[in-house]
Amino acid sequence: MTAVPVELLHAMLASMWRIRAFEERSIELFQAGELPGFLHAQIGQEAVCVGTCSALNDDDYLTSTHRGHGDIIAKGGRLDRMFAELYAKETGYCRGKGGSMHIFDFSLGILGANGIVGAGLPIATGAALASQLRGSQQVAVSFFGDGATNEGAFHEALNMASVWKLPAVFVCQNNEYAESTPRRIQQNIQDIAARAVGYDIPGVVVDGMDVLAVYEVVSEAVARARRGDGPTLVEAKTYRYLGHYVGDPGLYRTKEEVEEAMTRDPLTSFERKLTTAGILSEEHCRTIEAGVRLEVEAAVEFGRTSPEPHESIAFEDVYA
Amino acid sequence: MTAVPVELLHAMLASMWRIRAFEERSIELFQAGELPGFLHAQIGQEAVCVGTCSALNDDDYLTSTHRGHGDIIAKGGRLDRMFAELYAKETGYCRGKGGSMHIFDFSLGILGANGIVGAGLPIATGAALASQLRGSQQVAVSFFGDGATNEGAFHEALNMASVWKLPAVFVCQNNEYAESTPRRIQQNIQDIAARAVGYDIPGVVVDGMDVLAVYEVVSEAVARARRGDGPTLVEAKTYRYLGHYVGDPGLYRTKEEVEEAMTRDPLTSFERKLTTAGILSEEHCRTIEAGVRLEVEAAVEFGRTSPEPHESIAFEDVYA
Amino acid sequence: MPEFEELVYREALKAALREELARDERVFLMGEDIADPFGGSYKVTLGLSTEFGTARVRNTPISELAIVGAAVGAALAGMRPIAEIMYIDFMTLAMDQLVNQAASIRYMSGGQVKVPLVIRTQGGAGRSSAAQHAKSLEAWFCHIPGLKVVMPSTAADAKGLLKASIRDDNPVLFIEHKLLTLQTLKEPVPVGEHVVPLGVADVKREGSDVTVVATGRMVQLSLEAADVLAGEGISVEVVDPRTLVPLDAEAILRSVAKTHRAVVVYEAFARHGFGAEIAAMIAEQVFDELDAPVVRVAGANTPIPFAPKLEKMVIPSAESIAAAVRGTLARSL
Amino acid sequence: MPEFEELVYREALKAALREELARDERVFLMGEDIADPFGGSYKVTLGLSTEFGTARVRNTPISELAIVGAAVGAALAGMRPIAEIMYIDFMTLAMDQLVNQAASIRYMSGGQVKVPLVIRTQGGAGRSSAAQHAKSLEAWFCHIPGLKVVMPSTAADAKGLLKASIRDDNPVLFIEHKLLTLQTLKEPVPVGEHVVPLGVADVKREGSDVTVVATGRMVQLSLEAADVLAGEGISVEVVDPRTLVPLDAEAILRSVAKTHRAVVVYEAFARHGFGAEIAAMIAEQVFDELDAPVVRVAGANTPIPFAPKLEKMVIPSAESIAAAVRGTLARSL
Ligand SMILES: Cc1ncc(C[n+]2csc(CCOP(=O)(O)OP(=O)(O)O)c2C)c(N)n1
Ligand SMILES: Cc1ncc(C[n+]2csc(CCOP(=O)(O)OP(=O)(O)O)c2C)c(N)n1
Ligand SMILES: [Mg+2]
Ligand SMILES: [Mg+2]
Repeated sequence: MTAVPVELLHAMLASMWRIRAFEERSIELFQAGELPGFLHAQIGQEAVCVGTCSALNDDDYLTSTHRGHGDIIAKGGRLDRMFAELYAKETGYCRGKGGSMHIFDFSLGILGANGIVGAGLPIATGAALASQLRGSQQVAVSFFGDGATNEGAFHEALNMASVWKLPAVFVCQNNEYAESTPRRIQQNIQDIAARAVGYDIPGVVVDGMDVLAVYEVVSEAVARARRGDGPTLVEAKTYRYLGHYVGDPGLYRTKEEVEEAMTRDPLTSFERKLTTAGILSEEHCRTIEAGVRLEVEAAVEFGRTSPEPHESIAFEDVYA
Repeated sequence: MTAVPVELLHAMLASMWRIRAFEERSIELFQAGELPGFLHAQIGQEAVCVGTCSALNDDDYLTSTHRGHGDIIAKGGRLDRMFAELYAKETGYCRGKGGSMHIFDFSLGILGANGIVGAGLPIATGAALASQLRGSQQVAVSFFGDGATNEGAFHEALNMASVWKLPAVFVCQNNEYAESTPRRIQQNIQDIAARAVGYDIPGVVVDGMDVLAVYEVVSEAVARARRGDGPTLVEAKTYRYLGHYVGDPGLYRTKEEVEEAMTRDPLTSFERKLTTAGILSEEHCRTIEAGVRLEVEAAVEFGRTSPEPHESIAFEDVYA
Repeated sequence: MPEFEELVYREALKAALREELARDERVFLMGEDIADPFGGSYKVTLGLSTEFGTARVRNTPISELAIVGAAVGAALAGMRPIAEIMYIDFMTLAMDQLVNQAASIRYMSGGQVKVPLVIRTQGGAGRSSAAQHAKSLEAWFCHIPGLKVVMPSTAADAKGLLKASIRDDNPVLFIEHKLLTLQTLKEPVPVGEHVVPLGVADVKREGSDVTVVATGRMVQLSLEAADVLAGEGISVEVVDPRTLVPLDAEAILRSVAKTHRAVVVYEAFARHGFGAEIAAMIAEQVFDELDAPVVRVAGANTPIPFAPKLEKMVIPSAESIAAAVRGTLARSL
Repeated sequence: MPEFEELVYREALKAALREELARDERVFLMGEDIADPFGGSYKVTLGLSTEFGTARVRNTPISELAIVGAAVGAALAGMRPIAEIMYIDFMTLAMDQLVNQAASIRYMSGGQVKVPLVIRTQGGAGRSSAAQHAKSLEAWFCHIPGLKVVMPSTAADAKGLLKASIRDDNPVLFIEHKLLTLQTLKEPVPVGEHVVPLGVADVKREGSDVTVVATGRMVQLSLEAADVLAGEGISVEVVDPRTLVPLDAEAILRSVAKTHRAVVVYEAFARHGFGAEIAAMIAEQVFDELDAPVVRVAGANTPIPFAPKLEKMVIPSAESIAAAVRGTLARSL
């Protein structure tokens, strides 16, 4: 922790709170019937989002998933345009045409959340290839879940990135479930990181509830990628606190299991570390949280009050 | 070798010669313009075909590939119906509708050669699932090449077979090339068998030029599968003597490399072993070879003189 | 006379699955999250894994290609698998196994074998699920020889067609519309043995002025439109092919020969969608019977947008169907 | 006046690739076995990796999904990738990346980005390559908004359309027919800059009695048929759309308005094939101009068989096209 600049530690904490607060509010709004479509909340996984993206430059590339609000926020996504998108408004990132599962911000290298499990990995591989061909030193990170590691796309992308030594980092947010299905019903392996062996690339397990551990591991992988030494598979062990989607009662797991995970809450534990080390006071932490909640509220307001897209927008942007 | 019954050793040698002779004749006929379509010869890989299939029962399942004549012959495929198929004749296995890449014999559990690289693996997985559901003790073997291990289908099939502990054996005929592309340009790993780690199943490397070694390894994998202990990935290191297809000059590899592989010829070395051990005389070996060549000749004749399919056959068998 | 029970569409599907699981031990189900307590994304299979066990009603890894591939292999090995692909958009990951394998094996093998399998999937828009969860891709599958394609529009058809699909000896793609599956309207469904043969269209409403050929959820919208139009003195006949392949062309042509005007309604992208074949077929077969060109009402040629307001713009509605009917009647030769 | 050189179809494709590689450093090629000394299954890329290096002309693992996916990612990151999928039948493995991703991203992102990529692939029957290496699946791609679909029938078009496709800012599926690619006939092709805009049909032969709309290799067969028919006093106009999406509907309708009869020729499975849309469109748009129903000549609704004798039965021929033309002319209203 000592190696990490204090401002970055502050920024990390703020970013984690930003995600938490964004998700909490979006769930409330969804339950109040204000947001159409589906919502997959990333609460519990904030440390992976922030630890990873803190290791990236603005022009590095990112692909995300159906459960991607946190990923996008951590990469710098604007809350107002995100909420506006969730509200299906014209001011949203996608003018209301994408929704929660399809947020893009190409100005931040965010090549999309994705509704297709596993689809982001080959796309990140291609972005890494572009960087390599240009010699532009950009790294491409792909986030995906444990369930995604059973898709053919995972395999093909890792193999291709490996054989071409592409500047890619594959970060698995292993929350132990794919929808209702526990991981042991989807795969036999103890650690997903073990799959790296099949591509002769490093595979690292990291505590996904510990933002600094994630930051360290991903920083190393990013450095390796920028050096031209190829991709890394990072498995961040984490947990999703809530149902698969907002509205899923989560009958497939026990209350005890969920509560146990919550005792390892990534925000609480990070704050404890920071206060214990005397880097931030408890009060400062609360100020950060409160500031972020205001920010979120303003973003909600922006979304809520923005205009609906004009009907003609439905027919635009099919072809360039 | 001492554990293997003498009749089986004889049968193995005959089967290997049957494949070699079949392929040699089919190449001649193709070059003479007698056979339409494409031809992918399996010469050099006979030990894998025969070592594997000798470990199987008649009612075990098999999926094969575009380079599958040897696989099918080793499983008991009839040479006459195979040649008739290559000749596109009505008496062929598929009434002339399949050709070299699509030979099936459901009576022998042969669920098809396949023109789609990697497609046989999920099909074998499904056959193994059928066996498990019925408790019928049948094992499903899937043959595929080194190139196929980079397809998503490979990954999904192995994972599924692993998590369901299916009675399947995945046998990679690693001949180090996919068409013109050497393996090091397709994947970084030393041994394909290492990919087994990603599914927590055994991964075994075996000398694919040694029929007895293959037989032993596959027998163990089959026993494991029948016991209900799940699948195995077997990597048989072998070599294809000829071009990717008949007509490919093979400019992508050196004469020396090919000649080196030929010094490890699976038939020559097996015969040497058998004669050295006093199990077969050199003369007996020649008798076996000569017998098989006669058999092949009769099959060619059958194919050549069989009737062409009636035009109406083009419109049959679309639906059951 | 069969006995009837009141079921929603989803329950009718489940009744078919339950009855066929009980009837034939070769039948089994696999798919993502179909087992209890989740019981499938749209809850169609809820309760079945508890009743029949997780060997026969099993959750799979997220591996669409292997799911369909395993169904092919199991079918070749003598079983009668029913695989669920959660959204038809995900069929894009499994096309090789369905098209190059399932649909082709019987033919390629010279008729040696049958490939009895059902892929149940769910399609259609209307829930703000956006471009990757709302397509109607039935035309792709209709194009492929060796496949059958089924799209039930009512609870009774859902049950009867699913039972027929499971008993069919060919690969069948069975498409459930998400809004129908979520529907809470109960409809009378025959109890027990109720098999609707594949390849037989159903005239969902008789009429004399114009034939509307509609599939899936579009049948309901067309019936709504027909109600409105009846108030205007226009008599609409609504023909529901029910199975797109095999197609009951005769039923469609018979109706057009009666009404002399046809409107084809489908939710998919208009261009190269299901209705293109139907319109072409009508114009080719009964050209001389037509008093006006065959008109198509279909989805727009755009991906499906997220915003409910925009989504409405790109799929047909009862209003747009009614307008098309009025348009074709206004047309004189 | 442009200068011309005599090239076979394959060489014309290569000329386009070479010129675009030289012109724009964002352009690169990837695919299975496209690099030297193999130079691609159909030798289209032979020499290019030697000329431009294996970074820009690279062999891939056998991973169709990742090939197309990597093309998408590279395009989003500012490159202009050209990926080769060896046979169109193998596109079944990459449909998600092409359809749910490449075709949809611009729309889903609210127009934030362009996805400039070309997938070159090869389709069609005629070489006894059987059911998994000989399909004509263009209709699938035409159905998907956001994709463009190109099928060149001559060497000059091959070059000009490929250059236009590479310069286009959208995902383009570029389909080369295997028999055209293997053709040894040299045709005059403009040297250097020769760009045929996407969306402009070409009248390959003028005529007055009947319009034949044909794509890809079917254009050649239609021209052969037209020659034969000319001897019988029948004047055939052959319209080659060249790009299926965007479609130059106007050119087709203009021709039909002149001849009053139309035959649509395509090699794919007849049912729900390309010609269904064309026939429906003609019958919808210029119904009153038609003196006879639009007729389709297409592949049979069967997988492609291996035996040359059988394969011939399931794809159109100059004879079957000529017969259809005669048939439509024999028809009186
Ligand atoms: C290709 C595909 N298959 C299935 C789905 C349906 N689905 C959405 S999320 C999900 C589970 C994903 O699990 P995981 O990768 O672990 O991500 P998590 O939801 O846990 O973040 C599934 C099966 C999908 N969207 N795409
Ligand atoms: C899905 C798919 N991609 C590409 C091809 C073209 N192709 C045929 S064989 C082959 C190489 C296969 O290599 P490998 O698996 O090592 O088998 P081998 O030919 O060496 O026996 C390729 C690329 C194909 N048939 N199917
Ligand atoms: Mg998960
Ligand atoms: Mg090989």
